Amino acid sequence: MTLQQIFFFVFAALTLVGGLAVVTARKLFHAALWLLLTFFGVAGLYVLLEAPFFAAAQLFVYMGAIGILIIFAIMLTRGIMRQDAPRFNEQWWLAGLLAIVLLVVLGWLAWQQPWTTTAAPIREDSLHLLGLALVDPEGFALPFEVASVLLVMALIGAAMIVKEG
Amino acid sequence: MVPLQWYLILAATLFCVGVYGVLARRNAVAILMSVELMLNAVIVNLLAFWRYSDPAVVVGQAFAVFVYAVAAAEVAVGLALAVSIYRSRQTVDVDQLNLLKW
Amino acid sequence: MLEQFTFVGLLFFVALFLSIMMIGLAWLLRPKRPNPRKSEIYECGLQPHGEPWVQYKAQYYIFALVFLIFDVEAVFLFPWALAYNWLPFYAVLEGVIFILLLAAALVYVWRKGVLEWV
Amino acid sequence: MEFLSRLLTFLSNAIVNVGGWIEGLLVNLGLGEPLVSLAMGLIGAAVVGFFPLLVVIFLIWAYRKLIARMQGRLGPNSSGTWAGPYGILQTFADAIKMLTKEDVRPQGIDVVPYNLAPILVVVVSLMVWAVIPFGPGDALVGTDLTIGIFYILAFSSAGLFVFLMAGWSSNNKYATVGAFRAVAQLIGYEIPQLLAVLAVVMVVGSLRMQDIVAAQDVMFLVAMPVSALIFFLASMAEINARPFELLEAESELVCGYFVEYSGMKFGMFYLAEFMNTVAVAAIFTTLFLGGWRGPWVDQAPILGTLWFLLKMGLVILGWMFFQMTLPRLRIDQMLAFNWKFLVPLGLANLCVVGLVNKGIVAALVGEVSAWTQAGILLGANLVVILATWGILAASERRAWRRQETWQAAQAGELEVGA
Repeated sequence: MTLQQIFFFVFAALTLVGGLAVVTARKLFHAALWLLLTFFGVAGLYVLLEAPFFAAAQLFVYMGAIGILIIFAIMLTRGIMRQDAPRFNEQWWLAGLLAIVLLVVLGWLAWQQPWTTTAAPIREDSLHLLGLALVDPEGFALPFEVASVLLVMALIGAAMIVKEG
Repeated sequence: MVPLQWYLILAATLFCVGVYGVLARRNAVAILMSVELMLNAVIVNLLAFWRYSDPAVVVGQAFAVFVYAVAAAEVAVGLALAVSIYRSRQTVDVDQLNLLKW
Repeated sequence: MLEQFTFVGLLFFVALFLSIMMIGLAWLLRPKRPNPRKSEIYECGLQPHGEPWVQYKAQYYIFALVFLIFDVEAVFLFPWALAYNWLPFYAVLEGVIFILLLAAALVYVWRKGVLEWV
Repeated sequence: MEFLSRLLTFLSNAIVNVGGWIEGLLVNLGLGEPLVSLAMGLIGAAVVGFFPLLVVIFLIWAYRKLIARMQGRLGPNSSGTWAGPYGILQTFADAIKMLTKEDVRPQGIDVVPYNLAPILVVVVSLMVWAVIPFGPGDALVGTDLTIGIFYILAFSSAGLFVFLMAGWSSNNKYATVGAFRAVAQLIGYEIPQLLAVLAVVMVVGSLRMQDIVAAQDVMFLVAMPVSALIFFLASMAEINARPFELLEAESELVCGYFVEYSGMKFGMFYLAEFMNTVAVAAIFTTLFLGGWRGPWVDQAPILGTLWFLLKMGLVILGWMFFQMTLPRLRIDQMLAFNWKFLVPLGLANLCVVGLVNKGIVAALVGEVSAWTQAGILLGANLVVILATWGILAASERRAWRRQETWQAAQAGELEVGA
């Protein structure tokens, strides 16, 4: 087992432990902290995938912004701090069953395909290429502008909802 | 080198954990957190495929960036709704939110 | 590339070690004489009243929201800015349109009074 | 004489030479290649990790002396007890005091997050130092990541949840309100910082810190004063300097999010704050003041480190002057200054710099010298400054006129009433 594989298991463990704790934690604030751990583990995986920009973006967007936003929302809906409220609804066992079935199917699909085992060495300028592709009319110029519109809509809509409410 | 399967299975597991959270949690904010888990699993998949196919083709990276935008928009509006509902109904338990039932 | 991140990992462990060592040293050296009066929650000398998790202003959420949107915008703009020197003029213009759209959203919520601290 | 010249050669590149000497020592011990590189990495990480601590010890002393001088009162060298020449041992005395203070643990805290927060806050503020270049070459920078500046922004942004963790787990109203306020301020001022950095990245065409330094044949402070100003002001808020001192706000929030921390745990928050100050100063130096560049660096690379520290000191001194001069803002003023002034200015600056730089470079066929480009950028920046000035002046005039009309109306009403 190479060092890289060991680190894969470390980050995978962080991710999955965090994820499981998010869906089972009793206190919502703790769930949010576990969620941040998951994000950190995923950032580690991106480093192993040699996508450092996305590792940093993971920290930047998920831990820095989305995590904070979720914690703010938890603090603003403080009634949910009640400890005795049940965590799960009545169909939790059905949901668990469904999730396990889905996992088995997806896992089987992923396992039995003969994926490539080797990866080409990464290019130094892969981020440059991304930047060029994002504004290339043959590439992603339209989705790029649409993403901006989406963000604008989200900003205006969410701000209005909170303000009016 | 880590085989591609490992990433895919990890992402599948994370996705299923998210699915369970979405289906089983009562709290709206917790549901949104589970959705974030699922989106993260998606990005792991995208980047893993990008890495193990030709890294000069940037589609995987570009889609990952767009998933960031979608995730941000989703969480912003979703949590805004949760905060707003909490202020009018004093609860974010989705089982008690039956405004649209009839 | 991974060698470079090995250094980051090592620095992480050094930082963790340093800070745990500081706490640990303090734990060894400090006196431990707890009493219930001392461990009361600080509230300017009064008895704490009610639970601390009171209702806060939704305004905090709005500012976090605007921050999130601009944060995601930055993830789009960094690759663009990185490739700037290799881009033709119209591609730069696309990036500027991207920025101006968000600026328009900022101006809109500003005019609607969302950015006021009331 | 021979010895002296060899000593000078050694000293001119002292850090690299010491590193090479240690590496040779390890190889002579018979360690394998991977083990030696691991050990060298660990030593490097330890140096990078301890350096900010040393700077902070010095900085706290300098800070106190300067503040005492500016406020015309006694400083640490005359604090009653003898604390070394010029009071330099005062910081060590404080550290020992922190270590031996009792750790008061309040009731009803959330134990794990409460204890984890001070550890994480120090870890996060140390992580930033991994990519800051102290001198030319690969040896005087922890590791020159390809995403350098974005890595810094990512870590400083990812560390903010620690404040919420500390505030929330303390079971205290002041702490929770303080955490809310701190995070609202810190996340807000990250956006202008980001926009200023984007303008720099655009001109340099690389995120690597050494590339940013190498691109500054003309300091970016001269070429892009608006970006530098935005970064300077936003950084003041990030490091909690006086006009933006809302994080602590002793008189209203009784210290904010770390009110329930005592002993060394409080000390860790204090330490992290000063380390952030130094880190942000280092980033400003690298981005806008040309980092380690200065005269004679080619002959003696160690001078680069010296120039770097000198520039960093100047930046901190600048912040200190502001800090000693200005009173604290209200929270609405703080937020308005960010979202209604710095962010729009940053967006406008980014657009103008991008368009002007590209447009004129496209028009001027052939190679453009560094000075020409700097001149073009400076021109664009001046336009931005003048436009901002005009808009601010116009809005000021409008406000005056409104007030005059209001006063006239008041006076008229009074007359009618009489």
